[in-house]
This record gives sequence, C-alpha cells and structure tokens, in this order.
Amino acid sequence: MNDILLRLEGVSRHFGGLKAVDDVSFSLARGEILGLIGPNGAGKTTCFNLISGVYAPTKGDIVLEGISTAGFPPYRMAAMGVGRTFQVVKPFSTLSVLNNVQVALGLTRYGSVLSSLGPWDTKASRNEALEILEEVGIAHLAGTPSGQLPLGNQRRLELARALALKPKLLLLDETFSGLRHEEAAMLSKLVLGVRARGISVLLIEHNMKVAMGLSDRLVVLDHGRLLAEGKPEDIRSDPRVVEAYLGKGASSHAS
Amino acid sequence: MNDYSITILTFIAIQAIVACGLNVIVGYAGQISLGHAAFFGIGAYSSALLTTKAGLTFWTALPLVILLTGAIGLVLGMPSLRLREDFLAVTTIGINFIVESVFLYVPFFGGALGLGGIPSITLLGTRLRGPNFLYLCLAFLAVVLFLSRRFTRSWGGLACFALREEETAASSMGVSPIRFKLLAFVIGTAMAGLGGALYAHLMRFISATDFGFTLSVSMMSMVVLGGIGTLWGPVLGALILGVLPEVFRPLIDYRMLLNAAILLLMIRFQPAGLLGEGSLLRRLFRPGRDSAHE
Amino acid sequence: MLLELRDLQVFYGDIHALDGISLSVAEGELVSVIGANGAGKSSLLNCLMGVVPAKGGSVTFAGKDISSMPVHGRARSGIRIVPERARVFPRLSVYENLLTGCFGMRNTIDLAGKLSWLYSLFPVLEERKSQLASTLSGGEQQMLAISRALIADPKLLLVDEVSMGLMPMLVDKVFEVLSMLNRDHGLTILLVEQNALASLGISSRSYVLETGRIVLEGPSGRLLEDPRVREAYLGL
Amino acid sequence: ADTVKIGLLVPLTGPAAADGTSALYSVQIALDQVNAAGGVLGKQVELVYYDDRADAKEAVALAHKLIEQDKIAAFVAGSYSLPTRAVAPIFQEEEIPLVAAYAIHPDVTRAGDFCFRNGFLGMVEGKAAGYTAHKLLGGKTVALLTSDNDFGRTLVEGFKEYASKFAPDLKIVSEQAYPFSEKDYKPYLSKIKELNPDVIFASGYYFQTGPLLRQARELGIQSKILGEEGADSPKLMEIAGDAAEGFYIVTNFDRDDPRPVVQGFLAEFRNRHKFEPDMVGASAYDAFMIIMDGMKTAGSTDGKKVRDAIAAVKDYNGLTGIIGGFDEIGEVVKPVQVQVVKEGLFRHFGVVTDPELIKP
Amino acid sequence: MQLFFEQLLNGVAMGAIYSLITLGLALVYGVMRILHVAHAAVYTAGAYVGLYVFSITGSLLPAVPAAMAACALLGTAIERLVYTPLLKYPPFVPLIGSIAVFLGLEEIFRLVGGPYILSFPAEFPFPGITVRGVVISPAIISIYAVSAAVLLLLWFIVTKTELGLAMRATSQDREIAGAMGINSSYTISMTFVLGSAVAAVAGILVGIYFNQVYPTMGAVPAYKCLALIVVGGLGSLPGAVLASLLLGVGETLLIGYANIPLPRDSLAFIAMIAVLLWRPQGLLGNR
Ligand SMILES: Nc1ncnc2c1ncn2[C@@H]1O[C@H](COP(=O)(O)OP(=O)(O)OP(=O)(O)O)[C@@H](O)[C@H]1O
Ligand SMILES: Nc1ncnc2c1ncn2[C@@H]1O[C@H](COP(=O)(O)OP(=O)(O)OP(=O)(O)O)[C@@H](O)[C@H]1O
Ligand SMILES: CC(C)C[C@H](N)C(=O)O
Ligand SMILES: [Mg+2]
Ligand SMILES: [Mg+2]
Repeated sequence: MNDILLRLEGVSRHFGGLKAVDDVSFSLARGEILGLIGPNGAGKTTCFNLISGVYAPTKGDIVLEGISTAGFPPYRMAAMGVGRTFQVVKPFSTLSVLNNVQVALGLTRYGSVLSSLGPWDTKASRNEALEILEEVGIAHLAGTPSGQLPLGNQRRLELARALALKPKLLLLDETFSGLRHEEAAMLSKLVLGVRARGISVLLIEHNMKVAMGLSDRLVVLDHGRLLAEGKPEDIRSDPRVVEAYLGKGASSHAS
Repeated sequence: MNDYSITILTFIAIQAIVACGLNVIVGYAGQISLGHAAFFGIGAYSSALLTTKAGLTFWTALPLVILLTGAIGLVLGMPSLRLREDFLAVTTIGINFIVESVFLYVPFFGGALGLGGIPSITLLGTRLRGPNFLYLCLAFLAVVLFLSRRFTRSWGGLACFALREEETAASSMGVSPIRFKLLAFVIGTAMAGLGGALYAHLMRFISATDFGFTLSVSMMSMVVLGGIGTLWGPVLGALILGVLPEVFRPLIDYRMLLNAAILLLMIRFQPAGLLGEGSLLRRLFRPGRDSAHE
Repeated sequence: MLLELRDLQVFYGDIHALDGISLSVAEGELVSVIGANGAGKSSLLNCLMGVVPAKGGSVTFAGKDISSMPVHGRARSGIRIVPERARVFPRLSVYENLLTGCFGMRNTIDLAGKLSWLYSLFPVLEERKSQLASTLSGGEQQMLAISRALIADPKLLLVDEVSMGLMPMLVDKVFEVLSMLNRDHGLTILLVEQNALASLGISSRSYVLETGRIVLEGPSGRLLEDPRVREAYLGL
Repeated sequence: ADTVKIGLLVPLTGPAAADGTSALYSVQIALDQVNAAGGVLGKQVELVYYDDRADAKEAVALAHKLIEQDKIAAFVAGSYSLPTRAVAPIFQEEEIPLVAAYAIHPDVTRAGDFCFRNGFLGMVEGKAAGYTAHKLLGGKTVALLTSDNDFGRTLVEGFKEYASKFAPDLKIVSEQAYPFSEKDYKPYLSKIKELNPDVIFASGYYFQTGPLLRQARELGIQSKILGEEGADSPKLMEIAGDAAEGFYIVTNFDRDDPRPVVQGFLAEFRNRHKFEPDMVGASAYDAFMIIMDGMKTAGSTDGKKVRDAIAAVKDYNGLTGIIGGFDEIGEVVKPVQVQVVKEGLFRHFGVVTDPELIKP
Repeated sequence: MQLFFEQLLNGVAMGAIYSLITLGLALVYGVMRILHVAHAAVYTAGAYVGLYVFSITGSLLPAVPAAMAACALLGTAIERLVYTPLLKYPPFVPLIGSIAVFLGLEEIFRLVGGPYILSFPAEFPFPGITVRGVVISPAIISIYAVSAAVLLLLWFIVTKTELGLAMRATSQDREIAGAMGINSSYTISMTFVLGSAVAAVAGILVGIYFNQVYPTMGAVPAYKCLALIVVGGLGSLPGAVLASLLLGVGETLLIGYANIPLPRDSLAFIAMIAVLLWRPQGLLGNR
C-alpha cells in the first residue's frame, strides 16, 4: 500500500501558548483504515479540524492526493473528497433527517451559484438519501426533525451525511461512542464495507474494541505529539501507550 | 373598493415584496437583519434619481435599480460574514442609520428636503393610478413569491438552510458560507430595491425619514409575525400589520397602543409566526404535513 | 428507599418517551440503567433532575414527594447530575464551572479540600483552571462535568454516560471513583451507561430500558448472565 | 349632504403629537365659532380629522380616505411639511382646496392652484429672521445652529439668502446642524462661545431650542439668541426657565395684537385647555377660517369656486395678522411677527413688513 | 484649554449617563441573550415616576427610590410576561416582543403624561464648583457622583457576590444552572430589578439635566445603547461602561472640534462598525 492519500508533514496548531498539535507527521494510504487514538486532550479532534479545514495549521503542511491543502476552508476540503463527522454532533436541527442527508448530496452543486440553482428535493435525491439512511439504520426516522433524535441516532446521522459526500477520505470522530455493543457492531461492519469500496478512513475512537478491531494501523498522539505508530497488536502492548492511555486494566477494554 | 382601500392595499403589496426579501435573508439564510429599510430606501432613491436626473423611465431604470441595490447589498452584506447573531443584528441597525443619514445629509440625495417630482409609471401609454398601480404591485409580488419559492427549492436554498442551522457542519458539507450568505443577501436586498422603486413612483416624493429604523422593525415584525422562513408568512404579516392600524383608526388616541398590544400578543402566543411550525393556522389547514422546508 | 418512582410518564410533544417507569433506589445503592438508543435513559435522568417535566407519575426523594419541585430545589436537596454530553458552561472558566457545582454552599463545604481532591483525580483541570470550558477537548469537558457534580457532596448522583469520550484509562478511574464513593461514603448513584460491561460490573442492581419501558430488572450479576443482555449489550 | 365636511390631518401620536394636538384644539374652537354663528351657507360644518403621525405614507392613505369615504369639501393641512407635501398633489388632482396651516416647504403650494399656505414659506421666514438679526437686533456677526430636517435647513437657507443679498456686512461666523433628537447642545455651543457672535440664530423646534437656551446660558454665552416659529410654544418657557428671558423669535402670531379675533381666541383657548395657545394652533385656526371665508364669498362649496374665492382674498382679518392676499402660487402675503420673551411670556417686539422680504 | 476641559467634563457626563442606561441592557443581555429594547421605556418610566413623586412631594429623596421601585417592578413584569415565555425561540422573537413593549409603553406615557414635554425643575442643594475658570455645575457633579456610586455597587454585586456567577451560568445553560442549585428565574428577575433600578436613576438624572421628560425620550437610547453594548462586547459590563464613556467623550469632542458631515447619532454606529471590523467580539468581549 504505497499509494498515499493523505500526508501530514510536521503539522502544528497552537492556541495561544497551548500546543494542541505539535509537529505531527503521519500518512494514510488509499483504502486504509487508520485509527487515531490518544489521551483526552491529546489533539485528535484538533487534527481532524486541521485536515478538514476548520483550522489552518500554525506550522507544517497537509497534503491530500499530492495537493498542499493547508489553509483551505472546509468547503473546499469537502469538495476535494474529505467527509467528516463531529465529536460534538452538529445536526441541522430543524431540518428533517432526510433533508440533513440531502444537504450533503448537494456537494457537487455548491461549486458555483449557477449550478446551485437546480431543484434539490427530487425523487432521485430523496431515494439516494434514503438508501444511505438505510445503511446506517435510521431510515425509519427520515421525517423526524434531526434535533429531536437521541444522541446515538444523531451520531448515525453524522455518519450518513459524511457518506453522502461520497468522500475519498472519511474522518470519524468518536462516532461509536454512546452506542451499545450491537449498534456499534453494525456500524463497524458498515465502515468495513465502505473501505471495501476504496474509501480511506481515519478514525478517532476510545472504544478499544472498535478501534483495534477496525484499524489496519494506529497512530497514537499524546500532548499534541506523535507517541507511537504501528499495528494494533504492537500498540496494545507498547508500554508508553499503556502508561499514557490504556491504563493497567487495558485488557478489559481491548479484548 | 374605493381609492382609500386601494392605497392601503398598494402599500401592503409593496411592503410584502420587501418583507419577502427580508425573509430570504432572515428566514432562509438565518442572517438577522434589522436594517432592511435601508435597501428599500436605496431602491427608492436610485429609481428616483435615475428617472428625475438621468431621464430614464421607470421601466428602463428598474433593472438598474435592482442591480444596484443588490450590489450594495453584496457590499453591505460583507460584515455578516464576520459577525454572528446579535452582533449582526445591531450592525444592520447601524447600517440603516448610516444610510438614512447619508440620504439626509448629502445634497445629491436632496438632503433634508427629500426628492420630489418623481414621474409616475406609465404602461402601454397609460399612466398607472389607483387600481392599476395596485395590479402592477401585485404582479411584482407574484414574481417575488415565485422566485422565493424557486429559491427554497434550489440547492442554493438548501445550502442556506444548512448554514442557518449549523455553519461549521454546512461548510464541511461543501457549502461556502461566504457565497451562499451573500447570495441570500443579494436576492433579499434586490427584492427590497424593487419594492423601493415602486414606492418612489407611487409616492412621487421621498425623504430619508421614510426609510428609518422603525420601518426595518416593522418589516421584521411582518416576517416574524407571518412565520419566518415560510413562503406566505411575510405576505400575511404585511397584510395584518397594514390592516390593523386601519381597523383601529377610529380609536385615534388608543390606536397605536392597541397596535403594539396586538403585535405583542401575537408574538407572545404564536412565537413561531401565524404560518410557522406548529401554529394554529397551520394545524388547521395542513394537518399532518411533515418537515421544515419551504 | 431514597428514591422512588411510580408510573412516570414523559412526553416530547407527541413523542411518548417514557411510559410508566417505576423504579427505586435504596440509600447507599448503586443502580445502573442500560438500554438502546432512544430507549429513554437520558429522559429518565433529566426528568428525575427536573429538567424535563413529567406528565404523570410521582417521584419521591428521601421520603418527600418532589414531583412538583423545581429543578434548583431538587439540586439543593442533594441531587446532582452529570449530564449527557457534559453540558459544561461554555463561557465560564473551568474554575468557575466548578464553583457553580457548589452554588450557595461555598461556605458549608471544604472547598479547598474538595478542589485538591478533584484536581488530583483530573490533573488537567488544574492546568486548565482559567481556560474557558468551551475550548476543552471532549474528554476534558466530561471530567469537568463529573467534578462539578461531585464538588458539593450530593446525596444522590445521576450519571448519564460518563464514559463517553473518556480515554480507557480514565474510564477505569472514573468507575473506580464512583464505586469507591458508593462503597466508602455511602453515595447513592443511578448510572446510565452504554458501557454495559463496566456499569453492570460496579452496580448491585440494574434495569434494562426499551422504548420507554422497563423490560428487565434484577441484580446486575444475574443480568450479566441473561442471554439477551449478553448479545445486545456485551457482545458475548 | 346637510353638513359641509372639512378634512384635517394632524399628528396626534408620535414625536409631533404636541403640535398636532394644539392644531386640532384650535381648529375645534374655530369650528364651534362658525357653527354657533349658524354654520356656512346655512349648513352646519363638520370636521373630519385623522392622525397622520407626521408620516407621509399614512397621510397619503388618509388623504384618499378623506376624499373617497368622507367626501370632504376642503382640506386643512394641520401637519408638518413632510406629510403635507405628500398629500398636496392628491387634493390638487381632485380639485379640493387645501390650506396649509404651518408647513413651510415650497412643494406644498407648488402642487397646483388649489393649494394655499397661511403660514410662511421657509425662505420668507428665514429672510425675516436675517432682517431681524441684522436690523432689529443690530447684529454684525451671527452663528447659525439648526435642527437638521427640512424645516431647520430651509430657514437657514432663507437667512443666508438675506445675508448675501441685503446685508453684505452681516458675517456668518459658523454654521452647524444637530440631529432631530439631540439633547446635548453643549458641544455645539462651546464652539460658538469661542466665536462670541452678536446673535445666534437657532432654528429648530421648541423642544430643541428650549434646552439649547438653557445650556447656552449655563455656559455663560452672552449673545442674543433668535429663534423662529418652531420655538413658539409655551412649553419653551417651561423647559428653558429663566434662560428664556430676552429670547427673540420670528413667527406667525402676535399675542399682543389687540384685535378682538386675537384676544377672543386667546381667552377661549385658555378657558378650554390647561395650557397656552401657540403659533401652530393660531395658524391652523386661520387655515380653517380662510376656507370658511372662501365658501361664504363663493356662496358655494364647489371646489373651483372656493378656490377662486380664496385666491381673491384681500386684507382678510386673520388671527395671525391682516392677510394681504395670496400670490399666484398660493403663498400668503402678510407681515412676519417678531416676539421677545418677557417674564416668561412671548410679547410683541416688532414686525417685518418690507415687501421685498415678505413677498415669497 | 479651558474650552477643552469644559467639553471633556461634559463628554464624560454624557458617557456616564449612557453607561447607566447601557448597563441594564448589558446585564439583561448577559443573563438572557436578549436585546432588551424596552429597557429604554423603563428608563422613561423612571423619569416620569420620579417627576410625578417629585412634583407631589417637592423632594428628590422620595422620588428616586419610588422611581427605582416602580422600574424594578416594570422590568421584572416585562421579563416574566414577555421574555421568559419566549426564551426558547430564536433571538429575534423576543426582540420583536421587546420592541412591541417599547412602542406600547411609549403610547402609555403619552396617554398618561400627555404628548408634551414636561420640565423637571429639581434644584440641587449644593452649588457648582469653579476650578480655574471652568464651571462644574451641580448637575454635572451629581451625575458624576451618582454614576460612580452606582457603577461601583453594580461591579461589587456582579463580581463579588454569587449572584454574578449565577447570572452568567444561567445565561449559558439555564437548565444545567438549575441542576446546580441556581434558582434561575430568581436570578433573572434580580437582573431585571438591578438593571431597571439603575435605568430609573438614569431617567431622573437625564430629566433634571436637560430639564425635560417626554414620552419618546427613550427613542434614541433604545438603539444607541444597543450599539454601545455591542461595541463593549455583548454582555461585558466593563465593556459597556468603557464604550459609553468613549462615545460620550468622542461625540462631544468631535462635534466641538471637527465639522463632521453626519449626525451625532450615526457616529455611534460608524464607530461600532469600525470597532467590529477590527475586533468582531467587541472591545472587551471574548469569544
Ligand atoms: N479553541 C481552543 N482554544 C484553546 N485551547 C483549545 C482549543 N481547542 C482545543 N484546545 C485544547 O487543545 C487540546 C486538544 O484538544 P482536542 O479537542 O484536539 O483533544 P482530543 O484529543 O480530541 O481529546 P478528546 O479525546 O477528549 O476528545 C485540549 O487540551 C484543548 O483544551
Ligand atoms: N428534546 C426532544 N424533543 C423531542 N424528542 C426528544 C427530545 N429528547 C428526546 N426525545 C425523544 O425521546 C426518546 C428518548 O430519548 P432519550 O434521549 O431519552 O434516549 P436515550 O436512551 O438517552 O438514547 P441515547 O442512548 O441515544 O442517548 C427518543 O425517541 C427521542 O427521539
Ligand atoms: C411646528 C412647526 C414649526 C412645523 C414646521 N413649520 C414644519 O413644517 O415642519
Ligand atoms: Mg476529541
Ligand atoms: Mg441519552
């Protein structure tokens, strides 16, 4: 797997004196599922915000498919094939679940004012959105205003919207948290299916069962810096990771 | 119908046009604007100047007026990209005051004396008056409603809804906040410009105070009262706020008090607007209709 | 019984979120509630706290009917909540957030002692004392929410998915702390949790909630053996 | 109909409410006097009035209402310039005679031959003010301080025209305008204080000039201060207190005029209401009476005939002075009154009769 | 130089008056996130009640507390009857409600007090001071003294008592504030009591200083003070005071020394837009 989709090159992001992300480099191959783990406050979400364009890096560069994207706004990153979910869910609250997904389907239309003049509520877009909702398992809630969903379903909606962007790179920020085992297992299967379609996945997850089970490789951040990188089984037994992150009872989570 | 009711209805139709524009900005794109009267004024003044000083007719001036107002809307809409919510609300109040004082202070705009001698509108060789002028306004209102509806059904409209709800998420879904907020601003202000032009040629004389903050407030009240973000809300709001003072007219001394009281009561008991989500009217006429777009 | 619910009903508009919940928690007990998405777990805790109104049924706390008591009254009689999604005050500093937790009783508790205990539990909170809570990471906000609820020695602690967003090491620590408080200090806890393994592990009794109804209840050890629970919640 | 209907628009709510109320009360006195004397042409007169809030848009709709619904025979414009300008063309078109009470804007009468004005054109009053400052008060230097609206600005224009045409030796040392709802005049006055002009021409409404007087005296400004009809209100004394002593105005009403019309009106007004009558009321009274007089002379309520009768008026014995007549545009020709505040009351100080100045 | 000092004194006095009105708005915004336009009507009510009691008793001693009490009542009534029920709607809904209340109250003042300007002939029981030729009138002295006292008191309440914390917590998450034992409806009402009582003081001071009380006296403050709380940084009390003082002094000096082509009232807004372009969160706001 030498075909590199995304590369972070010495990326830093500072907030005042705080180095939330500090000189981090790693890369993600096409079709890979890469897990991003690390203690609370390690800078994982900040990394996502950098990759998806919500923040610009203070230093360093982010390269997607050979293009340097540092400083690109989120909507350009979306157009370049980055789809993401938010750790703190951000539904379009008064819009129905279906409409939420349709927003994402419009990605190709938002490029110019002219192309955005076509009608959106077509049978085709409805069906496509429904299909995606079916995949994440909330098609029966299509008509509900998204703000009224319980948290677990809002996480699924996040995933549905990201999928609707037909991304090359999918960023999942704790999408599995707040789901019980059965539900998480179903979404894990979905993520594997997505990867089978050639989509790369970058995944933040504190649920080690999920993170270890899904990821081909893991990158561990601590205090904004890269702590370790490697195969799940190596990371699990890496003493630095155990000490900083997993804790002594590691086995109970990572079984 | 007598001349008096026709005049009232004509004003209502014009205000409905302008309120529909405001609805695009506030209701669809979620950008609070309390300075909409400024754009109404810009439309009125530019049409008045083009017809009196540049010798154009209403019809030849109209496209220019709409373009110009939209363009100014584009420029003055810029602050909305940096500011949020209440900051924006107060900034737009500021824009209203500044535009009003420019009309009032710059001699080119007639200064404190206003602009008079604005020609009336002629169509097919006849001067439009009374009912004919009303029909013209209604025709334009129909166009504006049609465009509003088209907008809500376009991807651009959906993009605005998304921005209204959650900007970061919308942006991550490919929606450029700059492009679509400004689009809404341009459409909304252009509609105000159209209304302004009609107003100028109806009144035949305009002055800065016609376009003050109080008017912006009543525009906003129309939109909120009718049902923000709904298609017909602004029209209903304009109708109610246009007719109420006439109903209370015989009460002279208590008229404005009752007016304010009714506005307060309506806001208090139908906060989502008369046609808004879950409102009385809506439940009566469209039971069981789902979802929030339109 | 410290807490007793009878036939609780909660609605959101037309949505019937809780339909006739009856449960009880004895003083010094640690009880957990598990259930699928949308089962009504959060609604249950919020309704106990008084944040969401009940349409019917009764809530008795320490022998007093608190069904019509306003939320701040319930808080003052010793109920605290760690809400879902933390819900820290975004534009208050970390320290000020902690102060809200002991509102009105700053002088009756040992504030300095409490703070140093909480800071030793979550050192990052001390580091970030004067940072605005909105700029904390997800997990850090969760820690703040836990600390805020613990600072004033509650009688009953309602915990809504604490483990969400916490790193594994902290999940262990938080569960340790909860069971320690329960064991050693007699703190009564009602725990809602997706991490069923952990919550069944530390609780003595549990309820399983499905679409607004209690479908299963019993000693946690017995539920751990229940095949339905094992499949849906534990993945065993 | 068995009554003659006269329309009236006055601002009864909003910021101009006080003036509108005064105008309405005065017209009602006129109405009662006419009806007590048997009405006009053997019919009782009925007054139909509405509140226009001094708003042009409202006034336009109401004008249509007066014409269409109430079918009035003539119209008294008892409001400010802004709404009056807006309605004048409407009455002109319907050929209903209009007499403006105290609006000063030239457009009112220019709307056509059915539109008359009993008050002064802004330019005329401004010129009269210039004359007063120059000749009657002996000023060599003046500072202009005006309310920033059509009213204040027009008066200042008139003043400046006088200065440039008739008084090359009158020096205008500063010119400032303050917004309509100003309260704090000290910044403007401090500037004037340094220049120490002989006269300050303060053109604004009483609620502006009142505090302005007070603050000027507080700052220790010694200059003579001259105002105009906008300051002609008993309220001015209340607001300015002692600072009003020795304040001059040019206006459209002489309270010391011994003629019975004047003294009778003053007595009646004071009798009916708790406060002092003012120029706004007097002008509105006259506007109404001029229409009555026109109808009597014409022997008809027909618009055209009444119009002709009003246009032909000569030396009419009005409350606001002897009206020489109306010029071809419809502007009144009569002397401008100059009053001064003595012991808290407006008293006669002089008149401006120079035809060069008072001819519009 | 003497002129400059006169201007400065006067400018600071204007600023102090602005800040008394603006503080109430900032307080209310801080706790409810509502642009409380009707606050200007509360201020007008303060002037009317003050004048009424003064004209009966001939003394300010009962007039000031009476006005403060009446305004506190009016303020909390507005809060209870209009704002609290509308809290869960988008901000423009309570804003329109607020404007309706403002317009309605203006009408009530006109109906009760008459459309005319009333004078407020209170004299101060002490003389002015002359410092090197600059006269400081008793009115200005009172404005300084009263505003300083009120500002200090408010500062103390908001930063040194738990009420301040309760106010801020309530504004950010009312439900959770309640869950922490904060009585949010009491907190909100107290905010209105404080803000409205201060507005009453401002109303009386303005009434005396300019010797006029009239129905629409709130019209200019209603929007100008909105600009001020925005410039200060929405909800920031020190910001509101700073912005008020800057505007008071700035306006006065600009009119006194420069011939600005635009009216004074639009200055506030031009300044506001300039400040916001430079600092979108306002002078002392954080976001
Ligand atoms: N806007 C900001 N201002 C100041 N500090 C910030 C800001 N955003 C993030 N931080 C800080 O940067 C650090 C990294 O935050 P981040 O959200 O990336 O952590 P994380 O790894 O996602 O943690 P978690 O697992 O808890 O979600 C945190 O300590 C946080 O307090
Ligand atoms: N504010 C609300 N408005 C409308 N419906 C709501 C609201 N909050 C919750 N609901 C509905 O109530 C039901 C119960 O939701 P609740 O949040 O209590 O579930 P939960 O068990 O906590 O789920 P999760 O595990 O996802 O947190 C759901 O059907 C949800 O859609
Ligand atoms: C009250 C009057 C002084 C009004 C003034 N003449 C105007 O037309 O505006
Ligand atoms: Mg995170
Ligand atoms: Mg929940």
